[in-house]
Amino acid sequence: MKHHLVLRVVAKLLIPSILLFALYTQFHGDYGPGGGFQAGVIYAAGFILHALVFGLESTKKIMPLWLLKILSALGVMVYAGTGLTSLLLGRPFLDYYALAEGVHGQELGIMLVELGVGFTVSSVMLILFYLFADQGTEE
Amino acid sequence: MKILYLFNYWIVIVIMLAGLYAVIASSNLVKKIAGLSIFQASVFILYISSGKILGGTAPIVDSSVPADVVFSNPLPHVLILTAIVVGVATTAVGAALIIRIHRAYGSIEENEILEYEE
Amino acid sequence: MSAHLLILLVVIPLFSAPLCILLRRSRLVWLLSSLSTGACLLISILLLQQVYRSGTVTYMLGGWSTPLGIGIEYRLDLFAALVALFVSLVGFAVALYSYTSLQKELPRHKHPLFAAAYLLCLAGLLGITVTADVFNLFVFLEISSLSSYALISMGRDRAALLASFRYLIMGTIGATFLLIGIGLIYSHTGTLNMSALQKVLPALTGKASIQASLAFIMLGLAIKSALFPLHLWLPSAYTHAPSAVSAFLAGTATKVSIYALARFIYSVFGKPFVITQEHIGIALITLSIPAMLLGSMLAIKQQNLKRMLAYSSIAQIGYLFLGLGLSTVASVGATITHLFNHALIKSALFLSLGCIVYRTGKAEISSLSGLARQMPWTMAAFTVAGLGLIGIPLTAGFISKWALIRATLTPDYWPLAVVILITSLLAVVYIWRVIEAAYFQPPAPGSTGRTAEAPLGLLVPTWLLVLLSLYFGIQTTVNFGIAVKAATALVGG
Amino acid sequence: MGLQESLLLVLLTPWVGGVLLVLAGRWPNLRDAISVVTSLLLLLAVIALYNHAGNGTATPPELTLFTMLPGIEVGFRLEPLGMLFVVIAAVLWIINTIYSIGYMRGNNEKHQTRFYLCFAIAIGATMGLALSANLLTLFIFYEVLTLSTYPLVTHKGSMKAARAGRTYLGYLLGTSIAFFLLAIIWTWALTGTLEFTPRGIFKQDTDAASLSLLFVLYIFGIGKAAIMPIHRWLPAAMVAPTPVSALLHAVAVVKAGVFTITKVVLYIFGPALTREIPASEWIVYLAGTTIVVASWIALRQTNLKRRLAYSTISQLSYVIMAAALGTAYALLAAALHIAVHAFGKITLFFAAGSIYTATHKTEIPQLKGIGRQMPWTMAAFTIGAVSMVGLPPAAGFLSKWYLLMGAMQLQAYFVLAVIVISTLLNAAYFFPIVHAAFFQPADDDTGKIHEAPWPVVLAVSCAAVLTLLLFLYPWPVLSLAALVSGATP
Repeated sequence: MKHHLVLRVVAKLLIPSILLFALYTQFHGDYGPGGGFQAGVIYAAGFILHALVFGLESTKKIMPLWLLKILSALGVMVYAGTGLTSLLLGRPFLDYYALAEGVHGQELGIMLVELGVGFTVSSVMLILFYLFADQGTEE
Repeated sequence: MKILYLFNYWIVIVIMLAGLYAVIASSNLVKKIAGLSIFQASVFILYISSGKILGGTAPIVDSSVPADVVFSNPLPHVLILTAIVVGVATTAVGAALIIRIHRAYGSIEENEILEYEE
Repeated sequence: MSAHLLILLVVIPLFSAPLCILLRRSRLVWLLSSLSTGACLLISILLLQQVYRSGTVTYMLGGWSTPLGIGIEYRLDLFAALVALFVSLVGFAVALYSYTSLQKELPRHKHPLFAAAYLLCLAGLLGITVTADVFNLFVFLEISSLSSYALISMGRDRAALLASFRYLIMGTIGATFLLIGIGLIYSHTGTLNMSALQKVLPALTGKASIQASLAFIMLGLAIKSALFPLHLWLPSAYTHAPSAVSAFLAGTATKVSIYALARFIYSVFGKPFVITQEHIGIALITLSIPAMLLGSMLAIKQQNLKRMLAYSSIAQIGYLFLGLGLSTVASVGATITHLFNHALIKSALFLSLGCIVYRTGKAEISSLSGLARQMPWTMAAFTVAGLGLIGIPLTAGFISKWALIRATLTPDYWPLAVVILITSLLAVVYIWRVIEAAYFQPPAPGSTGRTAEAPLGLLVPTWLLVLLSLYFGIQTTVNFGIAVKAATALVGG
Repeated sequence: MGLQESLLLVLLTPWVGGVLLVLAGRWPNLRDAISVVTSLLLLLAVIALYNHAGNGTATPPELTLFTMLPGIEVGFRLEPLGMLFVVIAAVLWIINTIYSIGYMRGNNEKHQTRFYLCFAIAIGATMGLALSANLLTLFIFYEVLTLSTYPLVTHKGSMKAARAGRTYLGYLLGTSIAFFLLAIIWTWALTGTLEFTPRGIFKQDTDAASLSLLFVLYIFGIGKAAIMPIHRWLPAAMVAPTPVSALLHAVAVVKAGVFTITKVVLYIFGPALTREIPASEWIVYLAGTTIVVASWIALRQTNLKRRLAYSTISQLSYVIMAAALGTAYALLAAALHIAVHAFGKITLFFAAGSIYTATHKTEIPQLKGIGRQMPWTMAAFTIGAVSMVGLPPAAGFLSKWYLLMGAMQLQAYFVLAVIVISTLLNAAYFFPIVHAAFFQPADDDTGKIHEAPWPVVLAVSCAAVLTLLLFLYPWPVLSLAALVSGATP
């Protein structure tokens, strides 16, 4: 679809705002509706749009598969790591009060956890898209 | 009209049976997975509709919200979000399997594949 | 730290799974998965001791308390501790085994993925045992199921893909039924915590939607635990999966589903509702009889040994449901005992079969001819574990058979003892076919070269389970004593 | 040496010997020497145990290994019947070992190490079975005995042997799992104990129907006793080498069966209760029928070993019949017959094996005139046959005598008739062989036939002499049997 000028221009305009909205959803998640899962999906959608318009290969250059695999694993580890940190600090698993004083601990905890979720969801979504899009030459 | 009053459950039942029918009746693996997704979606609706309280508003607690406001129950949404993730994962795994089945057998029709297996 | 052991049981494998993907080196991955499953084993032993000494252990995730209904509680009683013990035990043995076994079954670059899926599956299964929240149970069930679909699809031949797909369809329908049931309960009670449900539900047993939810949950979990006639996914899934996966799933997956079913019967709905009011017990007994008999008969007919063991599993699942259905302390105790013993025995059988597949590349009974002389240790392991399956004294299988028959010897149910005995006679037939082929038939004319004994990497985990199955046939305080205690706590008097 | 130690020694000697002979497997002479030494050591240990048991110690030695299930221990206890069985098995093992060495070498059998190992395990299992303190322990060793003799039965490795092995295992394992185990668990459910207790463990108020069913389950469950219709495994197992047949028929297996039945009658039901159970009467009839029918079948066999096998089936039912009668004299006869038949039958089998080793003849019509070529063997055969028929001066007379006494006491004319008919049939199928061997000319005198290898002849002669000695000096055995039954001989 590289020859569709309108699409390319619109996509170029849209993709940054999609990503920005994803970030907004991500970091607003601890106060209002939103969160890592939704953000991750939106974030991945931005890249999928990029792939649809500019081709899978060019997207893979920006966001290679190996990086996604690492990111997906990393996300889970951020999540679990947050929980383990509170565990190591002598509080129950995922007890955010252990991370900082009072409400700040809650905010910090939920933000880290959601960040982990966001990483994993966006990268897994993209991995799935990559695999299905090129008929799974890599697994 | 008590029956219509429970319309959400009727919708759930119709969608559920449609999904199950697709899973059972179609020989095409993709259609099976699609049916499975529809089947799961009916359960999502079941959960979400049960969380709705008539006249309830979005459950966002703020200092500006008066104390007598009725909220919808947010918990079913949280639960079903997890279930949706599970459903998406299932669909993804299923789809990935179909791709590999297609590569191994050259078909995604179950009865054709079974013929190859003979 | 000991206060947090409970959650570590789940977190350790859950945390190791992504690490496996990051590590990427086959040997390192294997080391990591062995270490983390070993840690799980250690923790479950410690937990069992703790529970045995000082009663049920509970743990509130994130320190939230339950009243709001959103705190997620983890709870471990004796029953759960016992199940966690054998799951992590089998998990550990199979993790050790998988490195060597996979060399011939899976390209190297897929090993990290395998290990990640394996650890996730283990985390899911262990999660089911420790959670006290019914929705959490569903999530863990799906974690384990999804990863097991992936694991099965890694089998060598393409039939594995189809087997995995069918398992996925059946498993998802089962899980969704479970989800519907949980949803119906929740919409009536507003809680998901098992102990809270146990208090609230008895007052609601007259409601049609609670009865429907019972039906959905029973059906869903019966699919997951492959109760006859919902077992059709099981034989081909076990047949085509990689050897290590067959061993792991045969030992743990269906068992944990049965654990969940028992939980729902006794700790959520309560025996008066399920057994006395709705007669689920009779239904389970009625289905367990054809499961035992047909499972064994089909096992006799199989030429593929993996399939044979899979059908034998269906028969053994019949035993387990029989005990649940009778629903006395003795019978549920027998079920718990058999859960434990059969997990060890069946995994040991599949592992030794894996050794054979590793060397000969086939699991057909015809490829076994005269193998005992070439692979004496492997065949000895198979024989001993097979004797355990039959229920020869001094093996763990004898203890479970003893307990089961003892439980059926009541004025009303004594014919079931006969069914159990017939089933074990049929087990003699299908196990002995293998032994006879391996020990008494001359090597097939086609096989020219000598088949070497399986490498130590396979033999050590196999024999670990075999020896344990002998140990638990002699020293029965864990698998029988604790099981009866757990059943007493579960069924109550 | 304390009592427990000697008990442990008796239990462990065969198995330790088994391990040693596997280690020595590469050097046949050393291996065979170890076999002989082990069997001698076992006899010494048994004699030590016998001395202890005989010197009037009030409490029998006990040994508990571990608790298998709550309330059920795996343990051992010495009592007269067990002692009797241990003595028989230990004595016959020595003879059998010597014989095996001659036979296995004479016939160039393969896998001799496996053979000796399984043999040793089987003997060890017999010791455990004989000395077990409760039914569960007995059951464990019963199954070990079945499994350890399976490789012996299928020793030849041919398809025919495998088929026979299947029959053997199917019958023994099948009946033990389906009936015996059920009976044990049921007993446990009724009484809460499985300990062997004099005068039985059942409470007075146990209903007769359950007891009858249990009794029948025990009789059929103990398939090693080969009562009809579960006797087929015994003729099938005839494909095994002769020492194995001797093991099956004389030393261990079938003896373990009738021993277990006697033990169940004595210590689980108790003789008094046994007499009362309605089923015991039916078992007497069934055993009587088995005796007559098996003898009749034996008469029609032309293969020597098969004829002996059916003879065993009929002789075993003597023990079952005697046990089911349940009177003091009948029980004395049962205990005694276990010993007597063991010695007589081992003589006969050794003789048959000796003929096979020397001439490779297995059919009875081929045996004409063989008495002159193999005088030692056939003389021993004659003594064995006399014992089987139950004539003096062979040991068989003793047990038949006491059984007759027991039957007379009860005025059980059916039993009397059975004994008379079977004695006639026994005579009819054994004496023609003897007659043909000694008094008819051989059909072909072309090949010169020599006696079998000397260990074989030695063992045969020993067995025959022991059969005679048991008649002349029956006291060691008789006193034990008297202790068992409470009858005064």
